[in-house]
Amino acid sequence: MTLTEISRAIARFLGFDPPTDQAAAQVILALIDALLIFGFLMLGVLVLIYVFRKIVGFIQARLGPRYTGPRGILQTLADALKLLRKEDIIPRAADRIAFNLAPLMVFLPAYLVYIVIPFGDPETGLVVRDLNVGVLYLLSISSVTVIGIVTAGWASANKWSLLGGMRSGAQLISYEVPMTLVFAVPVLLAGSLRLSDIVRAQGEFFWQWNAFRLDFFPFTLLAFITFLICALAETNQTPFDLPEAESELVAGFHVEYSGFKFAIFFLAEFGNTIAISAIATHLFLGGWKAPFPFLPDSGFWSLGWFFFKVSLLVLLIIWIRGTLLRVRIDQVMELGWKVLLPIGLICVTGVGLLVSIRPSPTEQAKQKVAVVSECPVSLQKDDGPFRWCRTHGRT
Amino acid sequence: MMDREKLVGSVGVGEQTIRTETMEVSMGPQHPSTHGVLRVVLKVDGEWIVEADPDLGYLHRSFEKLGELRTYPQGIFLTDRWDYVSAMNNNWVYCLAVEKLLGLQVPEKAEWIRVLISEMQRIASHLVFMGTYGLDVGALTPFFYCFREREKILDLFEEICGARLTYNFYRIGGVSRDVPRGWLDKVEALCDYLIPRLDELDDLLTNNKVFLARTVGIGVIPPEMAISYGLSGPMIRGSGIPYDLRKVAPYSVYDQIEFDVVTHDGGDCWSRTWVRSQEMRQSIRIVRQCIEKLRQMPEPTFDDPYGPSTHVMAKVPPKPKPKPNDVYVAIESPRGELGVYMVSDGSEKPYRMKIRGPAFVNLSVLPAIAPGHKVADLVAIVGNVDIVMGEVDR
Amino acid sequence: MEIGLSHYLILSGLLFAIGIYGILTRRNAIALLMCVELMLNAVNINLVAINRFLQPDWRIMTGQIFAAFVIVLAAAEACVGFALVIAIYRNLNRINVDEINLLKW
Amino acid sequence: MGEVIAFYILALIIVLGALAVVTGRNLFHCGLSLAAVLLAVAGLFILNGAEFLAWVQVLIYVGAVLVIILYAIMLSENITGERILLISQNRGVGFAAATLVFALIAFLGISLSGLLAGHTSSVKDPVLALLEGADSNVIVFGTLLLTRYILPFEFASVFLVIALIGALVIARTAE
Repeated sequence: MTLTEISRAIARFLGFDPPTDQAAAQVILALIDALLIFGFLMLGVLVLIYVFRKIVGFIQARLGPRYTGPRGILQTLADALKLLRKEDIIPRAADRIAFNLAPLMVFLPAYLVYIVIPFGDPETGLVVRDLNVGVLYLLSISSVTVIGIVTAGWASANKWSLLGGMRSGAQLISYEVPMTLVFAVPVLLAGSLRLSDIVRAQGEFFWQWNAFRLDFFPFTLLAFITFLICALAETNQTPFDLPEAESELVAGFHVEYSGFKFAIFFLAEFGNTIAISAIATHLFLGGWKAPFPFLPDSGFWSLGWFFFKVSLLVLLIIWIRGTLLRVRIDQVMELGWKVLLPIGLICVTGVGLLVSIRPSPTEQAKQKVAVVSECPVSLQKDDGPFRWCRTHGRT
Repeated sequence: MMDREKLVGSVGVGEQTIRTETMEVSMGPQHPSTHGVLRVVLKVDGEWIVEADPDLGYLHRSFEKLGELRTYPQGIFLTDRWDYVSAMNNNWVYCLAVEKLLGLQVPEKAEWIRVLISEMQRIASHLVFMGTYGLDVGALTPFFYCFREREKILDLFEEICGARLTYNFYRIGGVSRDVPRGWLDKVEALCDYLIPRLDELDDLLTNNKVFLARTVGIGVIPPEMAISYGLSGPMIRGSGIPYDLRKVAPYSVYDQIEFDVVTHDGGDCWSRTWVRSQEMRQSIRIVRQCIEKLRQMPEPTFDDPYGPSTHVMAKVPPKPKPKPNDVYVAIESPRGELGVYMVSDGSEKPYRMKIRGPAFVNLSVLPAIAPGHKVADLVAIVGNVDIVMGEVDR
Repeated sequence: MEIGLSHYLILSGLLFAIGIYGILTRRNAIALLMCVELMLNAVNINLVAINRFLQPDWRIMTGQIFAAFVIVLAAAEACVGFALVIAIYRNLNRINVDEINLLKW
Repeated sequence: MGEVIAFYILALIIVLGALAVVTGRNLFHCGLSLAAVLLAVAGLFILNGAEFLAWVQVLIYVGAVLVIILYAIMLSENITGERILLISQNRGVGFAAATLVFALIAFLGISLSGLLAGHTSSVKDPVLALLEGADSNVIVFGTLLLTRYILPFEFASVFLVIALIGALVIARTAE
């Protein structure tokens, strides 16, 4: 049962039997895919917020949500409903168009990122579009978030939110640079920008995964750690939660937002947290692979492994959030430009040199990819300018 | 940090000047990290602070005037509301002033109980400081830990006086009740419990690398400045001056107690935080000595857990009328020198009562040290003064 | 109906013309630079479209690479251009290009 | 059919967005319209089979250049919130010039595309040997960039460094 098949089944259920290559049918299928991803995002965020509250509560010697539903699991839902019912306040001095657009501009990238993330083995069809420029797509889409945040800060016509927006923008841009650099490390090792290729290029044992692999030892591990730090900064998690530093900026760029729009910011933030963990999993932690080859990781097992690893990373983020305090804005910038950027450069240079000296890993990866990508020819057809592939197989 | 010169108006570059635009923002009174309703009018140049001007009075309840309208015993409950984080100390300084007007001698057991309670209050107050200061610099978790510890102290207070925040426990001539039986054991157990907790707190907050990065070198007060601004308490001891009223001008039975005055030479926010964290340990030391001493004193004789209050209460008329006089007494509250100047005119109400609030005086140094820092540092500095707005505005 | 090269050429021409109009009518330096970006994008559309329609082998993507260099140029231009704008604004407190005439005499 | 619809939608966004950029009165809205134009142009790139270029466009144009523009707007308008209204001058001249340029380009474009319709380059390119078996836009792009266009590529990096240092020197405040 692949994602495509699920979409098809849903389409059939709706009384629409799509032939394979009709444009309208493609559109309908894409819409169903989009809805599925949206559902996943909502569900994931609901679960994440509940887990987040419970674990942070545990760390902070309190109980977390308890009363709404059994063990408080409906608390997030109740909060969401409360936010939806709240009055939507737009400040009089605000720039209405930009003020209304900004939450959308922050949410859309957080949502669109999921298009290329495989939720498991793409051979099982657990991905919407396994783009051949996947990594670049991720980078470019997430760079759009800055505009939304800056717009939100500016449109609120509030000094604090303006400061928060500019701060956040500066922080996101600064950490995008080392992040882009360390994105290059797995790409170099796999010789492809496609996320599934990057996962396949990593070994069967967990010490052959990009984060822990011994043949590129210091560089890949450094890159992984750098990536994690950048991920914390990109998702505004605790040591770097300056944009919404409540003790200084009150709430940063979304101080004037209420109700539904605030909920969207919230959704985007947690959606980004899941997405960045998923990306880290694919790039550095072997994606959907089991840590040992004798453990099953095909079919829907891959889904399980993927979510297991993503949950571990999310837990790490929550743990950090519960333990650390906030650094100052200039310290954030210093860390980004003076520490992480050189480290990123060192990683890329080191891995690049090693790859060029020892071509074996890339070659092996390529062979492996070649073996795996022997998929049905019907899916490999090149439909004109749309030279990307549907679910699997190389174009 | 930038030089002062750079922060003001425009910067000369050769012939031209580069305009830097300052913007005035109002931090507070509705701001989460101004500890209540402090308003700081900030002139900022980007993130840099050019001028910080505290604007007070949002919580003013005119206690000094209210004190003149009530009889001496009635005035005690007002004191709970000055500095509601360490209400016992306010009780104490008020009672001390009235006792000095009346020339009263407080029973010895009452003195020791007062010291014991007051030191526990100091621990509780510093715990609140550590927790909220952690919040100020962005650490959420220490806040909960500190309040969990403070809660245990408040439980013990509740046992002796029934209240958790506004105790009204110290009375003119003593304390309202003797401590119940077995209470001292609980305090001792609490001391044993607190020591590892304080170490944990130091690991989590005070010695945290990020915390060090946020506080070392921030808001430096040189010793001369500390003296000239009349700072007291941890604010001045953080600048390396061992000024502690318990040592400098011992009141009550502090001259019989062994403890060290904690000082640190850094003069920055971290030094002051460290001083407070060490002071909690000193307070525990004092509490232990008080327990030793109190164990040797007579227990209440009746089975009533609170016992008769005669040996913790001197004979005081219900409406004391001290002779016309004026006194100034001061004690070392968790925030510094808390003083009361009281004038009596022979009636049953004070003629004039003036409160010298330590947080108010300590806050006065803010405009001097804030410029040149960033907005985030201002939060760290304001939080470090450990203000309680109820006492600053009174 | 098929989309041919001429569609793209007309679209890019339109975009370029709009950029020209903006450059001629705007006074604000930032708006001017935005119009330059519009024109650069018009050029990029042309490059990519011509590369696609006139080069049968899709692996020869000279036009796309040229467009990539244009993007690099645009980034550099924006970076320096806006630095200049900010510096001028800080110094003279004005942003309209016809008021910035220090070099005139 | 799909391409036709996509092209017209994108073209509409581009033209309307561009018009908003050159005629809008609120500079910030102009910036947002520019974002729409840039994204739509990226869509056109995808339509033309240039996926890599499209995402580079989003990454650099939207993620970097546009953010610089927005920052410039926020730093140059009074940060305290008073907004500068944009005024256009010389509308007639501008319109005439723009129409002229458009007429020229359109004429040239249509005649050229008619001329070139049947004509395709048939030169055997030596680089093709390197691209034997290449199956993805990215691989071809990268190979070309590092073989035939290596000199411009290196030059571009030097150029970027120069621009970076230049911008820093210009925008820096005093020592």
